[in-house]
Amino acid sequence: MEGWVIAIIKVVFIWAWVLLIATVMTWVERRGAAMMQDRLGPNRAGPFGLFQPLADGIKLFTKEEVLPKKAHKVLWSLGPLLFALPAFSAYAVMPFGDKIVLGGKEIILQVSNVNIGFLYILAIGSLAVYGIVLGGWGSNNKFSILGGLRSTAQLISYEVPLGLALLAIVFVYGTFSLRDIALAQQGTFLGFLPNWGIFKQPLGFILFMVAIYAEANRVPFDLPEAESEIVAGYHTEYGSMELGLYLFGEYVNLVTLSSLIVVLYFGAWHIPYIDVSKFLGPVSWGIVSFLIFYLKVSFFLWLFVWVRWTIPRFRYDQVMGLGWKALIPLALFNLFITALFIQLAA
Amino acid sequence: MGEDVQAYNGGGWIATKLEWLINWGRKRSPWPLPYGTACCGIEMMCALASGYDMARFGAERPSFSPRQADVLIEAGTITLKMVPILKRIYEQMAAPKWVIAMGACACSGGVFRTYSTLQGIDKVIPVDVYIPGCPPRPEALLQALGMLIKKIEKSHPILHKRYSDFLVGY
Amino acid sequence: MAKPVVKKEYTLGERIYLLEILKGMALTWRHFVFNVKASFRPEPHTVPTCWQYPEDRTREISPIFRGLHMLCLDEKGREKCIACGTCAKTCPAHCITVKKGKRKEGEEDKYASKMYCASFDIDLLHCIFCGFCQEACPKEAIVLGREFELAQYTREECHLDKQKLLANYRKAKEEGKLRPPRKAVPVVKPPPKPEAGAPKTTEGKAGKPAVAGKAKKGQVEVKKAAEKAKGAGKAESGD
Amino acid sequence: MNQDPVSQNDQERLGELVTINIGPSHPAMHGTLRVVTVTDGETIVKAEPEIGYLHRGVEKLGESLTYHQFIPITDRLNYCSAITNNVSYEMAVEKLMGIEVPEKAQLVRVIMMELARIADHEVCVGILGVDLGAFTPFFYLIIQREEIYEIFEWYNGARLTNTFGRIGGLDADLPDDFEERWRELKPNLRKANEETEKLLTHNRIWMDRTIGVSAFSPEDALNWGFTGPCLRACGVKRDLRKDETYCMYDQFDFEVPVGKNGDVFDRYKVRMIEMEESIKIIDQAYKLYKEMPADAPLKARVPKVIKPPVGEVYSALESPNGELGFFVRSDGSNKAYRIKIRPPCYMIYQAFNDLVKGEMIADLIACISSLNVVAGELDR
Amino acid sequence: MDLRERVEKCLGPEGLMVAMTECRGDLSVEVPKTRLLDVMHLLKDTPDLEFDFLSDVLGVDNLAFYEKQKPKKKPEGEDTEAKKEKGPSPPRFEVIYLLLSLKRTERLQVKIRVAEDDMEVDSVTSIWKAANWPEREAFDMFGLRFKGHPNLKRLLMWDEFPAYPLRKDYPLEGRGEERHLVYGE
Repeated sequence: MEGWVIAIIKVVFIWAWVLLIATVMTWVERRGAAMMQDRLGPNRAGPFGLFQPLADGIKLFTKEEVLPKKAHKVLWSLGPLLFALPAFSAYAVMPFGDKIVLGGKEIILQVSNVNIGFLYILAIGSLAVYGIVLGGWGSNNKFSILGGLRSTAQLISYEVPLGLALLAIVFVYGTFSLRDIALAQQGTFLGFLPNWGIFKQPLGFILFMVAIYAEANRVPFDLPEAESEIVAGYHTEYGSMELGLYLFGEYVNLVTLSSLIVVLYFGAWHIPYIDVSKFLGPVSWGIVSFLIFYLKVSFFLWLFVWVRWTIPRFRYDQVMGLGWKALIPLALFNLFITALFIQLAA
Repeated sequence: MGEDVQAYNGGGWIATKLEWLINWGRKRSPWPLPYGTACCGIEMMCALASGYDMARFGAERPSFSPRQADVLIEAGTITLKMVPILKRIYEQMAAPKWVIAMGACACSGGVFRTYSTLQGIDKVIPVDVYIPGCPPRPEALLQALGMLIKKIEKSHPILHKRYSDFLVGY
Repeated sequence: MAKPVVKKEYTLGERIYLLEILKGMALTWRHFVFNVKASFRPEPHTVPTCWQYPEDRTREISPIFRGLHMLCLDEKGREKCIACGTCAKTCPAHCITVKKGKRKEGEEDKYASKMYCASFDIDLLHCIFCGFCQEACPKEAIVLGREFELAQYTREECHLDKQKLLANYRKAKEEGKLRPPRKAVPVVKPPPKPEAGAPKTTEGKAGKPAVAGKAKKGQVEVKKAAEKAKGAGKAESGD
Repeated sequence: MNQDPVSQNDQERLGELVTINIGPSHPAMHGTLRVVTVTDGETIVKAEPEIGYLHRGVEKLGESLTYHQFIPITDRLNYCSAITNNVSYEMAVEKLMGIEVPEKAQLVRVIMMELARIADHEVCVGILGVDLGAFTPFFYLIIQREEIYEIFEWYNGARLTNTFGRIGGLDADLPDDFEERWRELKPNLRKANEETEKLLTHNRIWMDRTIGVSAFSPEDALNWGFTGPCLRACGVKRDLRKDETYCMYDQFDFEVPVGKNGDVFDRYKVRMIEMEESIKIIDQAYKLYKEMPADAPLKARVPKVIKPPVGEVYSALESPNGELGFFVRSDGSNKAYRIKIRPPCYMIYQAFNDLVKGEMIADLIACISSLNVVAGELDR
Repeated sequence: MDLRERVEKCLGPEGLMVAMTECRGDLSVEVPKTRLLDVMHLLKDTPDLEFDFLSDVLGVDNLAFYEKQKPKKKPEGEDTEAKKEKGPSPPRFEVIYLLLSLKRTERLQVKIRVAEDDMEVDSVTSIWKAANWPEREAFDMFGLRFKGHPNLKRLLMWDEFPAYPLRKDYPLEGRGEERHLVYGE
């Protein structure tokens, strides 16, 4: 019973937290972009325009829902749901802090510590593509279907290097559990390097980064919704809250993926060379680890924004070329090297 | 409409607050559909870009898909050949929708009183704000947006017929 | 047909994407930091490249900006317009309508000349703000002011009648936003006859050789509005 | 357009081909362009541009307005660089009347036209960036354009549709503060261009997207009637400013950049270099202008009512897009008998099918923005 | 040798030149309509002419022009015109080709006259592809039919537009074509 209560509290908490981050993220994206472009960005709704996402939400929520005449009704409404839900669900196995000891009870900061968290993430992550494809198909619009098709090809192509990069990480840490990987990144190796994934897998990290940019449909891989080419891609026909789900789901996706980077490559809640947990009590360490974790996550979220407003986007065939001709061989090479090293070390 | 307003005045506290909230959301995020066909399109671009930055009002995301837009900024001449398209775009927009006619051409055809020009888009679609000028300064567009925001503030989304179709349950 | 292209050899830096992307990111970062710092400056003109329009009016509008029309009064507060209709004829958009009125006895303090405009209507929605009317006006009566916030809710409000035009003038005068008088543009001197006339008489075909100068009094002036700074008569005789 | 129907080979596969209608309300179509594409997957089999969505009857209007009244209408042709249109039209009428414009007025015209050229190229490059997904350079460029507009505004009171000049000369002198403004603007312009180059030119994504896309050979380009940056990108060194010099352009020292492949990248690059050259020209022109006496005439002696003799002339100048020509026929009255405008992008855009055939949809967008098709002058 | 003589030398012997006028240095040569393509080939290929670039093609409706010019004295262009076509109605339309020699940077206007009852003109798209849209436009605006044009349909106006708007007898504000499309449901 008690376990249930804690689990539910954790679920609700992290759900709200991710929502909050994603909301703030939309604001950061807009203001950040504006600042990079020598302008101000939304600053009317609330202090610094912080309530802008709220205003957007209210507006989208109260907007008329238009169902295109020839759209496939079921698929059309299924699309946004399938897009937004997996992004949230992936957080179920994501560790977001060390642990809190409350009343002698140890609570790990993770909704559920599944020992095959990796597989779960991969599986759930590839679900999101259905949201896009179904939405694109169901809209009965040529631009939408183009966006959907682009997204399918792109996601499937980049899932391979993503998986291979992840596999190398599994080689290194020898576990499928995200929590174990996070914990294993404490301390140093070779005497001076922090025990982080990025130092053990530098190439793998780059591959992984590129792959998740593609998975998240962000510039330079934002082909599915490439605004100037296919209007708005898969969500061309979506108007009110369905659009909101798509837009919002994208940011939730970003949070999930950024968290994944931090867990796998950036030492989760560890700070190099210092073991903070020694100076703090069990409760405060839990909170601090949580904060450290999200500090790191926010950096990667910012990186998404930063890159987006700096570079142009790829062309469809170039995305495919990059994925199949460059990333996959590199990922295989990386895997091979990793395996070799591990063999040698053993 | 008059009746609606009557009913509104009798509306309770919840309805009032709810309306305030909805109006607030709408006025703070009027996503434009920049339909710039001619010279005014360039000035509209100036208003959207750094110099004046319409994004400050929440009009950040120029949605070229009519389904996602709230404000149709009609900037430029509409020719008779274009009319069906304009009409269609307007019809495709989802319910609370507003139109700003920017520039002389959009308002009245301007100097082009010719065989191929539509003499004012208000012959085809309803217009909320007119901006004279050829082209108007970007400031004038922002002013029009401000006027539109005022108009939105005064609307009654719950009890007003035009906007209430989708909120009938309330 | 697309022709085969000599592909440029990419350098290594270009080849691996990341280097140039990082350079670009450094650039955007500089802008970001600069603007974030700037945005904490006192309101309203924070970021130097962005005018927060309704509050921030620091961007100067040119004194000769062609904005809202006005009908000017002279120093004694009399209407300058003589209802000659030149502006209406010159307007490419045909948006001006002028009706003549004859000054009666005892109205000398209201109208500067014998004729005055009984009504003066401008359809703002048709106007293209080219400034030809003010250029053509022999009395500098109609002037385009600096006012640019012209948006209105209805068509009717965009219609300027005489009262509104005069009110615009009074308002501009109050705010000190009157348009400075136009500077005359120096024109090629007349005396060397052969130069000015030669190409026209020799090459001009049957068409009436375009006579330079010697414009008839009261003729519709489309050109050289510049010359009517103060004494329209003087400029004309000078021609 | 090369209107050969979809070829036999394609016909057999017609089941797989998809017709996509792009525009006229499409983010990359600048409002009024429309391309009906037949695609095989993402590859374009045929792209048929349809124009006329901004056909306002300018030429017909020119027959019912006086010569003077037509000047503001020319503003609305290529609205990105209205001044070039004004000057081109005025030059045509001046040629018809045999008017010699005073040198000082010509210099002011050069200065203003080159400013307009910079403004036009800035929009073009910026939009090209936006259409390829790089938003930021657009904003950097547009700030500088805003400054250019400020100069225009202080010159004669309008930002975009300037109604610059009059037949026979000018209506105003350069404002007194021009020098100061230009001194301020020049480094900023250069900086913005530099930043744009930094963000785009060597970025491999940009290079991949632009190099080799919609390449065109010089022979084809000439046959299709290309002019301006698009022709120069193909490697033909042709610039009316040099070849059929007007407005004292022969006294300035500037380079005419040429490309090699005639692809999007070359067009972009040619435009970037041209901006730099324009800055040089303005400097030189302003120096010459300063040397002129302050009361030097700015306007030729022109009759009050403009009635050119019977005849017809064609006069062209190098607008930012290429050869912008006005054919004016007069019947001796105060209204033109026939005005025909030769818009540069009209000729360029008709080769669109040849330009994008075999490329992908994303390239179509890149191509259309690199051609800088301005609907105002395209449809007239 | 100036351009005028060279053009005369090239076109004269074959009887391809009807008239030649000059206005402010713009040379224009009128040629018989039926032999337009020969003329164009000659002008393009003759070594010291080489008009290899087509700037523009445009139509002119002379309806009002004749009416206006009749009482006045004739400039040289009209002179030949009057001789040739006194009896029946004079050819109403003109098509003007603006040619340019890139090498010599010389311009030449080639003019043909088209009577209202025979509106067929040979298309020059086989020589210059650049003539494609201008010819379509001339068709759109004047109703001139270009023989051999690959795709002769309306360009600027919509396909069903019933009139030719740039003709002089067409009012500026139109005759209310397709207004039902605007005002009606």
